[in-house]
Amino acid sequence: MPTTFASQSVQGAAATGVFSLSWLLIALPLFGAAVLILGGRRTDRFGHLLGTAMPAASFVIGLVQFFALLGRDAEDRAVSQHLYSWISVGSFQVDAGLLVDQLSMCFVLLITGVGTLIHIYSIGYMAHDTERRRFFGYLNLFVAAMLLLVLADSYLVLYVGWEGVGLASYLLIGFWNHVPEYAAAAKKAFVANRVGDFGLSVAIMIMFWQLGTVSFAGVFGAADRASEAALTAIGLMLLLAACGKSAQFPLQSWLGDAMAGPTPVSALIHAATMVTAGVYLIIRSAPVFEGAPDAQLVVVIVGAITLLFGAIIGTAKDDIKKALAASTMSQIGYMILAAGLGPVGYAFAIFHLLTHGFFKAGMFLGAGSVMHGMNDQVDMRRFGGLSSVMKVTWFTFLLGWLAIIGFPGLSGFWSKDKIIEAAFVGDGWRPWVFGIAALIGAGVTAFYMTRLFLMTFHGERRWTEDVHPHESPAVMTVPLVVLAIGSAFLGLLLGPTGAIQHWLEPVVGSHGEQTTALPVSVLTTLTVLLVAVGIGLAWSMYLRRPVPATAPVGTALTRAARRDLYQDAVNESLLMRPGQYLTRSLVYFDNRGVDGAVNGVAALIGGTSGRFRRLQTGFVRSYALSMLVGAAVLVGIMLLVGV
Amino acid sequence: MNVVTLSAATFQTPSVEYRQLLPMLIVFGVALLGVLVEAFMGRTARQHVQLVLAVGGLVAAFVAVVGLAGHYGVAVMGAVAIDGPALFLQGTILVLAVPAVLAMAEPSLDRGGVFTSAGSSVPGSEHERVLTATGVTQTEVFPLTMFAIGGMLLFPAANDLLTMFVALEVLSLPLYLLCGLSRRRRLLSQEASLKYFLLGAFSSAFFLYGIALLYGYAGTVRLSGIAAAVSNGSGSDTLLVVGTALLAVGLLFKVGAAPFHSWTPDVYQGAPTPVTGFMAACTKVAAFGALMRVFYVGLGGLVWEWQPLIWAIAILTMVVGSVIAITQTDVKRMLAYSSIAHAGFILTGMVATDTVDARTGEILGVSSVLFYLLAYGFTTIGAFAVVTLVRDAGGEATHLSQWAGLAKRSPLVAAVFTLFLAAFAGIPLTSGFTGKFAVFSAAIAGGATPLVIVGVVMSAVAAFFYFRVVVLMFFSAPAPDGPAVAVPSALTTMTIALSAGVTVLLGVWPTQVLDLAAQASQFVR
Amino acid sequence: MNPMNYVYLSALLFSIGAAGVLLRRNAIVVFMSVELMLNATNLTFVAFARMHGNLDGQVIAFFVMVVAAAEVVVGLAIIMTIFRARRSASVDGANLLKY
Amino acid sequence: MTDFPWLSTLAAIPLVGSVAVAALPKGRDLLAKQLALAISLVVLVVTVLMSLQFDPDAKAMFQFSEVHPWIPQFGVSYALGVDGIALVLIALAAVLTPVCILASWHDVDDTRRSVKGYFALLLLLETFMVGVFAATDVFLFYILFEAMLVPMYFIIGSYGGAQRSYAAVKFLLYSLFGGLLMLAAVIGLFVVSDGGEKAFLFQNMLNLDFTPATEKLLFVGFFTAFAIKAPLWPVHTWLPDAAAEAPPGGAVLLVGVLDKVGTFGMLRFCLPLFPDASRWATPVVITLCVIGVIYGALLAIGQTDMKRLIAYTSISHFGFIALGIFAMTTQGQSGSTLYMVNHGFSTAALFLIVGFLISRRGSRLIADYGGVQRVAPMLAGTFLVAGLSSLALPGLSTFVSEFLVLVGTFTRYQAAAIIATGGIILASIYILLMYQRTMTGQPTEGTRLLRDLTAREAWVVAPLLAVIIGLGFYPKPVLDVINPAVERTMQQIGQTDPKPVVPVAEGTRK
Amino acid sequence: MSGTGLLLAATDTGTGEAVLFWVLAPVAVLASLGMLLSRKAVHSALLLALTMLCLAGFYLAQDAPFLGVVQIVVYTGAVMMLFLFVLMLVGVDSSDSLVETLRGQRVAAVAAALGFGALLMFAIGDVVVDNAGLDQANRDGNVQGLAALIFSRYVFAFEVTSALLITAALGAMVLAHRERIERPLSQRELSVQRFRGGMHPAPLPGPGVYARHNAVDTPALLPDGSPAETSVSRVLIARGDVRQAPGADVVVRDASQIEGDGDDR
Repeated sequence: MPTTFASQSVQGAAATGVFSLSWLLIALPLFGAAVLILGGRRTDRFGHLLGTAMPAASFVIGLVQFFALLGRDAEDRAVSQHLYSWISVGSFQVDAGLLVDQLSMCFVLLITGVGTLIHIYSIGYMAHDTERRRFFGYLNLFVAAMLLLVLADSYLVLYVGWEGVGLASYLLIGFWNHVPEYAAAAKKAFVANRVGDFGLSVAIMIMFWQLGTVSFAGVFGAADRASEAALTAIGLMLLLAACGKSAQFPLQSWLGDAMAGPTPVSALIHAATMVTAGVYLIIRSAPVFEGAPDAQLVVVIVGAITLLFGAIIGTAKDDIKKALAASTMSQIGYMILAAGLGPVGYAFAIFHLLTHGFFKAGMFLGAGSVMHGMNDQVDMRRFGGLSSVMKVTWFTFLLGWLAIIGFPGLSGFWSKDKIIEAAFVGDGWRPWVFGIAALIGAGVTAFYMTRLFLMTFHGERRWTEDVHPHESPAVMTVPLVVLAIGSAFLGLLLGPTGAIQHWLEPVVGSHGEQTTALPVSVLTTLTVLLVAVGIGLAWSMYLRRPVPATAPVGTALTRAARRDLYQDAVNESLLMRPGQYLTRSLVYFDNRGVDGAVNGVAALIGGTSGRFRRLQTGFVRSYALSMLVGAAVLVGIMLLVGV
Repeated sequence: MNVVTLSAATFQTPSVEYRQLLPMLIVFGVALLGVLVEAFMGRTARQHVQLVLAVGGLVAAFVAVVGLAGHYGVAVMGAVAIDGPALFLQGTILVLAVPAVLAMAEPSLDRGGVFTSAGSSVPGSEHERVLTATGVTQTEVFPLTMFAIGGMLLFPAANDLLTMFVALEVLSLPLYLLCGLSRRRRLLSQEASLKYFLLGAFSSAFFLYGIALLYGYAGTVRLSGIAAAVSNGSGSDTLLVVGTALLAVGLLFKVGAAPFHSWTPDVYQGAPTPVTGFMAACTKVAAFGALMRVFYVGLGGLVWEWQPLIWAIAILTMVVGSVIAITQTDVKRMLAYSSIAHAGFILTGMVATDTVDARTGEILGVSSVLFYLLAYGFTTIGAFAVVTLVRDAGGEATHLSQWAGLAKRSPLVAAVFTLFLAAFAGIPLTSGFTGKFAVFSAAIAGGATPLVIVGVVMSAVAAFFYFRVVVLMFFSAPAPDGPAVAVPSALTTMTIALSAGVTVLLGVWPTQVLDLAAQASQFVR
Repeated sequence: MNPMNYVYLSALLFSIGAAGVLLRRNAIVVFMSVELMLNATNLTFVAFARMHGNLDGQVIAFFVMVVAAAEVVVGLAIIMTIFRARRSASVDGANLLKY
Repeated sequence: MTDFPWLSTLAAIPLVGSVAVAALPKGRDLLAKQLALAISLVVLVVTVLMSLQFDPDAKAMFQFSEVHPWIPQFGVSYALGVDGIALVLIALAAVLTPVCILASWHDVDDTRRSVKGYFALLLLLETFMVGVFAATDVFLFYILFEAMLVPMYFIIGSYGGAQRSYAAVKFLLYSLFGGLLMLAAVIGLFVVSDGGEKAFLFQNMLNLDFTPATEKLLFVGFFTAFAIKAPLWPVHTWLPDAAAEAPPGGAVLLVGVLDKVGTFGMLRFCLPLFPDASRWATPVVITLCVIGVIYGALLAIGQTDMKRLIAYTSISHFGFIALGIFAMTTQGQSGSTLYMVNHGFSTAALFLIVGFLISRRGSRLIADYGGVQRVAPMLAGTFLVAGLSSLALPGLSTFVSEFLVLVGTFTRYQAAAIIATGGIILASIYILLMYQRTMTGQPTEGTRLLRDLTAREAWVVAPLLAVIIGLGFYPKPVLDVINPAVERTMQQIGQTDPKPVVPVAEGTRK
Repeated sequence: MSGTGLLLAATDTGTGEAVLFWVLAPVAVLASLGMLLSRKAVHSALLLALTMLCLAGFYLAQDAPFLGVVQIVVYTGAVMMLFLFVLMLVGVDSSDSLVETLRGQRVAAVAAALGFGALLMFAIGDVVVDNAGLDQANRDGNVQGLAALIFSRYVFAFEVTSALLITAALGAMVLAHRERIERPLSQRELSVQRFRGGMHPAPLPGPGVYARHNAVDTPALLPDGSPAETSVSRVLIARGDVRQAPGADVVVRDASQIEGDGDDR
């Protein structure tokens, strides 16, 4: 694979000026979280405002920094801030340090920008919850952790953010943990994430073992000297981490359940930001993956599988949030796929990540708005015809829908199309397999998103008796509008202009003109055609025919998709059941085996004692006998030894 | 052949080094005085006079022992060896005897004292009842005890086997009698006496036969003579080894080592508790002294032959004592088995025969055993004294179930008993630990590591039953009609306090005593 | 005749005495068996004394007799008390203390 | 002030206090509690003062050294002194004792046992804890190691739950058995040593000439004792019983500090005294540790009793600690030392909070709880933080140590480290499963009226959580104290860290 | 260790001594076996005395005249008489049943004794002795020779023996002497007691009264025809030598049935 990968200089210049405030990016939301969580009921009154102000302030700082970066040369845009020495033991030196560069800046803006919008939205969405303050506390915690994740200048600091977002996700999914299923979902998410974290841990350990360092600068600087086997191992472990965090196959099962959290959470964490951390990790680790083509191949395979997997699940879900979650999984599959392709895909992965952040967040918030109006119902078979009563929601959702299916001109079109193109780059079997997978994914995406859109906003009204849908208040709709604008135009702004590629080039490297297996124009046409087919199919199935209130039995595939392609069943039979069995048998073993052995020894001694005790019969003659025998034995021993 | 011919013409008046014999002479003298007191004093005053006499005699004898420090040598025509171990052990016996005698004289726990009002009365008879009502007691126990102590003083100092045999009998006979003189549970007491006597006589016979064979081997019973014969290699080996074995039977019987231990539990349980304490402490000291003297001085040249024997006996003794004690239900019986186990531990120290500490010249095995005996003696006397305090209507409540929740009734007694048990178990900061450390380190230095490992494992087993008692006392709910803890007179109090004090002192600050034991570790040969 | 025959005889008597202790139930007979053992020992002493040509053995035998006499007194006294309390001199009867 | 006997003072204050508390007249329970708390706070203050005088980079191996002859015949001295490792552990004990005293304020009120006795025992325990970490004489260490058993035995046996006497005896016998094996080894060490009146001084025990067989035997003796104390698999079964039956304060000191003596002993005594034997045993030990990590975690998942669950998590964590020690890298050993401290705090928090919960509901069974978060959010929240610290969430103190252990192990034993890392997944399961079952869902019949944390309880938990979070983000002060000591240990055992496979260019290490 | 003794070829003793040995030794062995096996304690005692007499003979034969005499005087004369005396006091009725009650005891005891004896024999069989003879030692007379030893080399043991003897005396006193603590009853009081007691103010019935036999072992018959248990000697009852009175239904089997308080004698 021809690359002109620039040995990136992530060891940025020391932070000065506005960049010396980088720590504030994290500290502000962290402060918010601390105040809101520790402050208790006293902060109820202003909690939501403080909670919103903090990410907003971070956003402002981020913006200022962004423009400051723009003012620099492309090569000088990486800025490091060393905070303090965190862990220092022997040669294991890890500093708490931040790295602001083009890549992290993308994320900073996405996180704080979209994050702020979602905070604002939540003010309205959570208005009636007595625990709103706590909710904002958790959200702020999330923002802080996420910012730490993307701003870290070493893998270990990244790891802190990495698990921090996992914690926030856990807390927010389980925000309504008085519902046992929600609590279970939260735990499931955390545990699945931990499996991924295992990978990240091991990856960091391999780095230290092989390279003696865990900082980005150190690792990337030494990567070209490391053996391919080591890099492959690191890469695969990083991929495992990404799979956990980004709900990629085979660790995808938690994402659907994670919809138990309040909808803004789904929008922020499980659509826009946290779940894309895996993509960030892989792209950030580009130098590692560049040295490990096998690992890259696996990344692509995982991406391809997941994008189809998610898409197929999405076609059968009736729960609007779960359908969106499946879609998220699928879209991230695209990004991972792109990230696995190497420099040819990096920029587009990030590009898609950004656009997806907008339109998917928008759609989630839209779904939240719908639920808000529909008494928190999520079954799309009970929706229908909402376009007339919730105009703003409908319109913003429309833009999101068009964006995700890749309607020409809208954001998704630019980003996804590029990924499909990139997937077709290369020689041999790969472009065909991965390119076609990406293409099919686009078609299926169009189908299920159209299905979702139509079932929700069009067709006859299938509402239950007690609902009286209404538009949401402005505090909720304004963020919707802003996100919709982003969904519409962000792609146009960044894609055709090549801005995103240029911006990221110093970090992820550049690639020359690549030849795709099929001409680009053919690919674009094919994509649009497939999308049209998908739309048409959905239109014919869900708008022309009435939607039954209960789901029909469906084909085997439908049923499988409805059950998430049996991922839970597989997990259950492969991991949970054996795990439970193992645990139970170990408990038994510990009681009877280990402890039993100890107690057995005690019982044996006791039994021996009891038996020997009986030898003391109380009869003098028995005693005399034992003495005589003893004397005889003594004499015998002495004769044996002495003569 | 060292044929000694002493014709009447050449007979010379034997030299009698009275100063060297002074401790024994004092004790025997006091015993005789005690007999006279029995004969001529009125019944009422006897108890007090006897006590004062006995304690005074013991103290005087102890002073005499202290005065002898450093004056080593053989006395009375070589019959008695006054050397470090002998003096240390004599001193040990004397200081142990004081609290033991005090406990025997305890008047207030049982009306009339510890001992029966008349040994000759039939248990359960009218005669006994009448006598008991008068509150008299058999004060002959004091001279008897003094005779026993006299025998004990001679036993480890005896330099020929005949003297040793006589000493053995002198210490044994009074003990046989004392065992049978309990005030309560007289049937048990008499049974203990009978068993002790019959088995003791039986073992004496072995001991004596051993002497006979050694005499046959060496032509003399003087330890130095035997040692010389052994080193010359003259005489029949089989006579020597069999004689050694049989001699060992008699001595091991007295120390209560398996398989010659079977009398111990029965006798310890049946005997009056203060006598049990006295026996367990002082007899053991004397017997180990004699054992060491015979084996080190007389049979030192035979060490490779008898060492395996001691190994085997030590292991067997530790195992039997520790293991069987686990299932005991009577506290005195449990302590008896514990004393068997301790005999095993001490034997472990004996294995380190000739490991001489290069720095101090001390013989590790000897000095560790000396220390252990002192430490163990005090703990034992104290523990048995505590046993006398726990009483119900039938006298001492020795069944373990009756000890449940004792800490509730009397935290102090429970705490003190726990201290003694901890010392038995070898918990640090008690004398038991220092002792164990001493013998085990001597044994390892002597190359007996496996023996130490057995010892360590058996200590763990032993800890189980010691702490079972602690659990009972502290953690169990007391039985509603359980025994009370009687308040003793100053005598028993002093016994317990002294024992506890020494137990702690030897655990925390054993330096001086260790020094003393180290200095006293060389036998006169 | 080999003077060792005395020693053989004494070993035999000693063993018979030991067997007596083990086999007889009457405490007095048990005690008599012990006495037999002591006598056997004495025979050994005397025999060895002659073989060695010194009188120590005879002196010891003499002491043994003295000791035995004292022991007999004490022993019989103890047996008497037992008998009076239990109306039996059987050693098997005295087994309240056990296990 | 350098000659001031800091350590003796530190040990003496609680000892005197213990006697004073025990000597109070009956019925003055409140006074006993206040006195005990005051004394433990004085100890804390003295500890802080002493720590301020501590110079991490000093040349001498031990600081605040006191050496007085004690039993010269056995080469035993009364010798105290601390290096960084010991200092942090003493500090741990000094912090946890007042916390436990405060936490146990009402724990023993309704038992029929003496209240003042409990607090006197806690103070006595503190004396031994300080002493055992400060002892620089192997014999003195052994003695205190054993003596520690006694107060703990009574704390469990007298003030524990329904099965207390079984648990106490089990605890004692296990420990005693290990202790006796160690005694055999201590004796052996003495015999092998050069002798002299200070034969047992740690410095004099270094670099003894052993035959390999002797060294292995002695190592096994010491190690077994420490493994039981720690406890490592498979000699762990006393811990769940003891910890579950002990009163919460006792359980905290047991698991939080006492058990650390085991791992401390491995680091301080096993490795430096027997370097060759340690290397010889490493494969076995590492295997045991890894098994322990996974085994403890799996067992924790299967528990139905909260305190037993926490005990099993500790078994898993002790596996980590020992793993780091025997990895013989600076990261591993520093990590383990830090882990000892962190685990102390996090387990303390868990035990105490669970104790608060149990004191309200009267049951240790997980099944008896549910929905606590709704009625007692503070209790649930603090419980969660403590739990997260137990599962080593980054940002909390345990993470730093656990990661150091793993990374330190990885550079030598990759497979072991990877399997042990699997423990972090299981950790998330056992903690969150317990949280889910007790704190989430709808409040049950028994938990509906549960009170939230009282002010006293909040004061107990707050410092623990503060330390947990503080050390998570800024472990440097502790690490700076530990590192020189660990480096010295590495020298003593003649080990150097493995070099990275790919050498790092100069200047890019950070 | 050297395997052989230093003492060389055994010197034969005189023929007379050999004859004496071979006559007395079987007697001694048989007598001691008899002691072991006889059912009655008294027989055992007498047989033991016989053994001791044999030993005395051996002593005399081995140049130990003093011991031989002491053996007869002290052992046979005093010790054994003491045994018999005590037997008379307590043990007339103590004829052992020879049925072994302890399981395995007999077999084990015989085996152990045989084994032990065999080991001893083996050990002694190895010995090669020089019969030095006591001629020189006894040159000034056996008694003088012994005395010289006793009062020089063994003088301390000798002195200590006195403690032993005192102990023995004291012990016998303690256990056997019954101190009278109450005032002796006067003649009058005794009479009153005797009649108040309600039991046999008159002498006990003689044996054989109203029976067909008047032998001492036949109980008298009371007027109602039942046997009068008190009419025969307790000793006979104890020995089981009591005949059944003709026509009587009750057989007296056990001494304890009639004895009340037997510890006064």
